[in-house]
Amino acid sequence: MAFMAVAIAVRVRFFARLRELAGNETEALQVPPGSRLEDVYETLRGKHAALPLRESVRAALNQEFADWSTVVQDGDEVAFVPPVSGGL
Amino acid sequence: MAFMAVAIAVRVRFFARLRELAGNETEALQVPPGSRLEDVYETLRGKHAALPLRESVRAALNQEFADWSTVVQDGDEVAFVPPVSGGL
Amino acid sequence: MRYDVTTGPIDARELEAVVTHPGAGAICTFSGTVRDNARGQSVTHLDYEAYAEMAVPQMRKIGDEIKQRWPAARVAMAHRTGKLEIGEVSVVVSVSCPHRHEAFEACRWGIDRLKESVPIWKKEHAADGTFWIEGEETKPAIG
Amino acid sequence: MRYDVTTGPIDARELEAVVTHPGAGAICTFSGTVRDNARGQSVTHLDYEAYAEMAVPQMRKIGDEIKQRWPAARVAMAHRTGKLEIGEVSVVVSVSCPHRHEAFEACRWGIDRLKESVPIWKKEHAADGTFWIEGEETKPAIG
Repeated sequence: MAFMAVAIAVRVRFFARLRELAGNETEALQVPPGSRLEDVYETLRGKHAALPLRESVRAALNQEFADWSTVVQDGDEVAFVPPVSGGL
Repeated sequence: MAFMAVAIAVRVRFFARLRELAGNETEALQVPPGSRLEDVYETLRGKHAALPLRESVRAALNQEFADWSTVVQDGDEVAFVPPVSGGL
Repeated sequence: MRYDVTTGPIDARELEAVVTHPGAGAICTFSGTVRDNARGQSVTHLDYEAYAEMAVPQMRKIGDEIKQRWPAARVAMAHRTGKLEIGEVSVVVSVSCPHRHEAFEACRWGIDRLKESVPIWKKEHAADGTFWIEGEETKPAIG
Repeated sequence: MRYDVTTGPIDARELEAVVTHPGAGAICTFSGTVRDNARGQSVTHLDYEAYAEMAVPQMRKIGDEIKQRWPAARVAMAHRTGKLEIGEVSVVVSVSCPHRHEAFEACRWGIDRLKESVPIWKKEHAADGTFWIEGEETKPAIG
């Protein structure tokens, strides 16, 4: 019996100032199949109004930096991070 | 009573391959007043035939590198050294 | 090779012990320490936050890039997270090479890349407030 | 500032402790180690000989020159003499600065100058004989 997913589940992580603005470090999210990273982020901006515009944010997919146009898959770990500032 | 020195005393030090070629690490030497470093070295080459030509040697006077034309004074420490190779 | 994100003090000598070997003649070790000032303001302490599961692979990627550019290099890196006091070491990059100029170049390239691409963030507690540092920008912290 | 010529092992962390301070953000430490090969020959060990009474003032002069070029720098240097085995550290130069690029540049300048102007010589015990290294030249040893 064929089965058509109506939503896929991703695990969202926020870091640093984005974590503070989202009010959350980790979040489970359902999005429609075919959603891109930019769609995931805009969905989250709808829930957390304090999140900044995408221009000042980078996305990572499964622990690698990724383009905003990348399509997410069920079970992916998605992270949204500000410009990095480690080192000294 | 005026006194005219007929010789001044310098302490000579050799290092590294020059030390091996001279067969000596330290040597007391009398030279005429007005002697320059080059004169001191040539005097020493007369005593130690294995010492190389001045071109491959540097002179130091009282623990500072010095020109070959510098005149030595009584009590000076004179050193003759090969090109340095410390570090790694 | 060794790549660590750690909450404890970093021992630069341990990283040097990882990179040294009989064919190496030169080890360049860079340590970043917490300065008592920034933007003309006095700093009291820092907090570093890392996406550790991603930071360690990103460090490994930098080490692999170094070995592509300087094939004889060996590399170790560590970054500390949590609260750091003035003078404490936040990051160490150590690189060995047969010769000194390549050791300097590879080490410098390593810390430059780390500052661009490893997901770690600095929160600065200063006389004029608490700020997140984001690349070249400074933004007030909320929490 | 600290400038040493020593027959014992060099502890790079001690030199770093000398240069670190609350205004420093970056420490670059260069260590030279004894390689197991040179000129395509295997090396068994080295002897370093110093004109110590002159070498220490020459190191201090390099430190002073660094502080003229990079006024916020702090500098420490040590060179070991006597017999050194493969992998042992012969020289350490450590420089702190407020920012990283100047720390790299000042440290590299320091080791480059040391190799030009500090009266220390390397005698290489290799598979093909024993040699004094004189600048870029290799000359058979007598003693």
